[in-house]
Amino acid sequence: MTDWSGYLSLILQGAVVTVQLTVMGSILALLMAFIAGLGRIAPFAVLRWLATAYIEFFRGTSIFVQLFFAYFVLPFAGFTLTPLQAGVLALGLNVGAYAAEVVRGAILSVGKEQYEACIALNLSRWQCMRRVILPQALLVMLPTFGNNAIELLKATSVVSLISLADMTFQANIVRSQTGNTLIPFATILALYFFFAMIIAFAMRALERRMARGLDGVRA
Amino acid sequence: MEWDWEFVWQIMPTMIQGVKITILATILGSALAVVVGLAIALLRRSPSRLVSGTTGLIAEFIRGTPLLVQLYFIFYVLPDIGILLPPLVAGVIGLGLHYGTYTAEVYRAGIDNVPRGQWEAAKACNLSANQTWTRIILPQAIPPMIPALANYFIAMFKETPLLSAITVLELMNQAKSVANTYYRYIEPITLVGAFFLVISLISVIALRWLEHRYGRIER
Amino acid sequence: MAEPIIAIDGITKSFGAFKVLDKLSLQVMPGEKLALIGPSGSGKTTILRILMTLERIDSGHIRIEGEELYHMPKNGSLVAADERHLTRMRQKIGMVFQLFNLFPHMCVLDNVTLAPRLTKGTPREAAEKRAMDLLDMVGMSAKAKAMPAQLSGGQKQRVAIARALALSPKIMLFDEVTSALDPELVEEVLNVMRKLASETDMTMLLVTHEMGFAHDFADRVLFFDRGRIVEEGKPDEIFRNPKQERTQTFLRKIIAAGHRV
Amino acid sequence: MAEPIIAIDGITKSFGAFKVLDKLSLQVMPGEKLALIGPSGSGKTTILRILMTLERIDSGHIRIEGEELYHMPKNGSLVAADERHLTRMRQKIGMVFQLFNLFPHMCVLDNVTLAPRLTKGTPREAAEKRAMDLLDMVGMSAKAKAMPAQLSGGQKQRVAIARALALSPKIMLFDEVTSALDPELVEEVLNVMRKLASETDMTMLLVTHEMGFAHDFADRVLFFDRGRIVEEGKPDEIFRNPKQERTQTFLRKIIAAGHRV
Amino acid sequence: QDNAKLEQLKSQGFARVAIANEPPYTAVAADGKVSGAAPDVARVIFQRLGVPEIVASISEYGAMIPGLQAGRHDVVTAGLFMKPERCAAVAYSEPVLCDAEALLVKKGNPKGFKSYADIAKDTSATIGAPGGGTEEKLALEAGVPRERVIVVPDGQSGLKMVQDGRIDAYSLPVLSINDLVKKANDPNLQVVAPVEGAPVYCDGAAFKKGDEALRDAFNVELAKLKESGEFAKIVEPYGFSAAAAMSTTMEKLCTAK
Ligand SMILES: Nc1ncnc2c1ncn2[C@@H]1O[C@H](COP(=O)(O)OP(=O)(O)OP(=O)(O)O)[C@@H](O)[C@H]1O
Ligand SMILES: Nc1ncnc2c1ncn2[C@@H]1O[C@H](COP(=O)(O)OP(=O)(O)OP(=O)(O)O)[C@@H](O)[C@H]1O
Ligand SMILES: [Mg+2]
Ligand SMILES: [Mg+2]
Repeated sequence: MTDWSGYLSLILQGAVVTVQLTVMGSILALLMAFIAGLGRIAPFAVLRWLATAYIEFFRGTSIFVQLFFAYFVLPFAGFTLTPLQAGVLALGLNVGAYAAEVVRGAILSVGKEQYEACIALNLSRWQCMRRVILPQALLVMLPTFGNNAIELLKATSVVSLISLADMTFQANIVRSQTGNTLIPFATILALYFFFAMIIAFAMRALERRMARGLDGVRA
Repeated sequence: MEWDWEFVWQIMPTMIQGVKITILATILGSALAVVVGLAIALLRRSPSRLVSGTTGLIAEFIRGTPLLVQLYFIFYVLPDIGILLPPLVAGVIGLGLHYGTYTAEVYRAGIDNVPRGQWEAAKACNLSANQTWTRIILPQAIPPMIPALANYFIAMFKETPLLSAITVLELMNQAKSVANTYYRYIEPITLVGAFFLVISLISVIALRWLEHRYGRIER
Repeated sequence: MAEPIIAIDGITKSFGAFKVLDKLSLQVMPGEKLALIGPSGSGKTTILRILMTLERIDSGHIRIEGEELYHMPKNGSLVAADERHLTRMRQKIGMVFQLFNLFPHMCVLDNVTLAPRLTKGTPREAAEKRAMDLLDMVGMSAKAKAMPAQLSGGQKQRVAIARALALSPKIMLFDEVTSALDPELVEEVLNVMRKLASETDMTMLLVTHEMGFAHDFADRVLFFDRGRIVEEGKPDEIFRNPKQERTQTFLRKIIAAGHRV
Repeated sequence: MAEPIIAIDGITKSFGAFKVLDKLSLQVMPGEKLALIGPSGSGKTTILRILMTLERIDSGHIRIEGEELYHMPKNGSLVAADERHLTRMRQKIGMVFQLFNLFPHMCVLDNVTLAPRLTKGTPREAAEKRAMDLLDMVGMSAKAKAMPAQLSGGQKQRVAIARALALSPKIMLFDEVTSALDPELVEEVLNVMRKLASETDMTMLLVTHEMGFAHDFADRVLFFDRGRIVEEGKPDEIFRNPKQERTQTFLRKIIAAGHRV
Repeated sequence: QDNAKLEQLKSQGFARVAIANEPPYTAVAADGKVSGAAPDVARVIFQRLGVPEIVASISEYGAMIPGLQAGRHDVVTAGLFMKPERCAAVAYSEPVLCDAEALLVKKGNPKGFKSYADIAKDTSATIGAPGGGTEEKLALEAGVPRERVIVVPDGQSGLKMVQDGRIDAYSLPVLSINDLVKKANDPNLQVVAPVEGAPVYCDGAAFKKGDEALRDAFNVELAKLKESGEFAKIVEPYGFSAAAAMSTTMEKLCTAK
């Protein structure tokens, strides 16, 4: 009587949307993180100010507000985004603001003496950043980036509130079609956890790869 | 559709009502998270592999899945096994459990950051395990935890709009209800954003102060 | 002949696959001042840490004043020591660390009085009186109310010595107590230790790279290499006339690096 | 008489209210080997860091080979140097740090070739050939592919020296290059520096607490105290027969702490 | 007549409709296909207008009109009942689906509710309704204070909350409640229908103000459909009365007090 396989495929369709949002949101977040993170420590006050404004704004207002804004208010300013675009935009900008602080922190965590070695070797600012500081900072960023990506994955569930058919949204559909609450929610909880584990696992593998031969750098 | 100040003043009392519930939920949720986090941190240090392992897995699971879905679960599934919670209580439990897994990490890091030399000096001074914890380790571990904990409470504050999904009339839900009644989204959603931004900025300033006051112990 | 205060009997200690101490035996008489020298990684620190029970042994026996350190009698047989036994044994031993390990959240005076008050129940007043005497002895009584962060390295180390002395241990362990200090500050700490060596009859074990000081301070010098005692003897014998090839090379290198013997 | 390669003229440097260098003047001739000694905090490191442009001066002038370091001519008057001017001036100067400051994410060879390749555009092959020669000179060619974390302190410091030499500077600055090393490892680094001093005609400024080495190495010794040069002269004069009270006290303390002179 | 909006829909090949997932008005089948009386009618009419497809997105009632204004949907076909305030905000078509209001309560109607006013009188009673829906407004107008009107996100949640005793009554149109109860198959529930004093409402397809030309074209086809009897064939299997929809007009419903 209840067509569970049909409902499962509905949830899997939602899972595809969730994965899409997570991947595209992460890419945008990564981009913003480096732009704003480097902006925060740029030698020009204007850049620092812009980056700070972006970071404080997106960390200060809730993701929900940003989502509703992107979805319901931006159209009045002439930008009509599809729900997916609105979701990616809000998630990416929001998580990007948090990750920007990670980028900044990681860069600052590289000791002053590395900058001094660069000066003593007559490297330019950019050469120093690109060849010496960033490669070391990246390793420090990775674990937190992993956490940020998981936060983003979890945040995708709220796009169901702007009627984007992600996993949580589809679970709600299944629930109203079947009258069963436990099964759809238990299913998506397991799926979310599965995705989170994949992210954590991939990040750890990446970190190990990058840290190869570098033992003791962070100790 | 343009901005209507008169409408803003008209809905202001309703919005303030929502702010109150939002703040109440944050305070209660934070209090619960402090306790839950401590419980998790202690259980994870348990000598029994079974206890520490199971706790670890549960905490990972809670941290790896969206709060929204957990709230649905607590509110709609638990009644099936006879646990019927009022919306605000369910919301506070959801927030407290979810953020408890984060505060547990703060506790762990705080304790791990006390240098090994301190444990050894305590032993060389022949202090008992109890004395070592209360006189040497915790007094050094707790102050740096305070800003980290506060950070999570601010994050929790910004996630309270999720409670609207389980019928708690917090700020976001009030805004939606206003929007539903008057078919205007711009003012209520912008107001929600402004409320969050203002409260967040104030808390960020308070946080900087906390960091300054408790952030590091001079050695 | 008197009983040895420390009797180490064939102890072995490994970290993972790496054997740090290899069937090491050693007897120390009451009041003796011992200097432990040897190359980096030879196990000098490890032996002190084992005596302070900061590290467990894999096999062998250690007796302090005739009593087993890591074992205790129970129902007629020896079993692994429990925390109560260790606490009792630790009363006899004090240790000073390379990096001081002062408690950063307490003032100098509290650092020194904490252990007597908590472990012996000494009343605050008595503990503070004795602490002031000890701080006087190390030349730090003027800084009794200072926090550790406000002190120089040499000052911190002198406070750490006073703290270890506050429990009146019979045995004092010093692990490279000057090697984290600026050269100019080394002397003030060594002066305190000279005074301690000449004025008390405590048994002292000292790990150091300051050969000159080891020479003046010690009754007996032990040269460690790869977890074994390769050579031992009076300071003059070891420094002027080492018998073992390995000792000679080590001393030659150290001298070349500008350290006086 | 030849032109001085470094001419420091009345420079002053403060950190906040604290004056580290006070109207200091100093001339160094090409090929001269200078040792800077003096108590902690006297400004020795600061003067090297100023020459390496890691720190700016508050007033005064520095000329390298007759050319202003911190100023440049523009429209007929001297203005503050821009990044381009500094980059050009820094080509003449190399520095070796107390804590090596190797790039931990690059192998030894890449550490040495990085600067020539990026700043001079030396092709990889040529840069690697020269790097191998330098590593050979410091006895590290066998470890060209190792990562810094796999090296001992002495080995790291020898790589750091090779790295600084790769840019063929006319002036080399050494700031306590052995004081972070285990005593056993000091000698291997000093040997490299001896070789460097005798085989090249580079101008060298050395800050050290190794009085023995300073004595053998330097043509001239400067004794610093509180940001001024209190005494200077040939090593024999300074170490055997210091004229100033302050120099005498300093040397006495150092000797007492077990350092050979 | 120049109808730019319709031309645009024709050229893109589909119209975006907002629905609510509230059977039998609107529903999503297991295969993800959109059905329900309102979208079914809209689909046929759009096909006749030359727009082959409708693309539905599920939305909260409260979000539908703002979404329409923000250009997120071209039309709302969701059982959004006509009321004067709404008529002021959007351009409605002629009536499509008509229904009375119902209350879902525990078996035996323990508190004896017959109207929204009964709930207002009982100071301990709570009522659940969709946020921004007709029922919420009716309850508020009947004098139930805001804090006793619980905004419930969807029908299934409302049913669950009545079962769990979280709310005393849940209000939706009669057919929606009947559908919920049928699915739940729970003997401990009872439906009170129609609610006394609550009018019978009709919905219509709601267009953005400014899209009146499209609305008029929609009306023309709707009238033809009603005429030919096809309309009844679509809505009656869902339980709706075609006669009710044909007996009144948008004009009347929008000016009713
Ligand atoms: N906790 C530990 N885990 C693993 N290996 C250890 C540990 N502690 C010490 N070791 C290893 O044991 C060996 C002996 O260490 P120990 O500290 O006793 O040497 P040491 O003689 O004190 O040397 P140094 O003069 O450098 O202080 C070293 O190779 C060290 O790496
Ligand atoms: N960045 C800085 N900010 C504030 N004070 C500084 C800074 N760098 C150095 N100082 C101070 O300047 C003084 C001189 O420092 P400098 O490092 O030149 O001394 P030094 O002669 O090299 O001493 P040492 O032998 O300990 O290395 C010291 O008192 C130091 O505390
Ligand atoms: Mg050691
Ligand atoms: Mg210095």
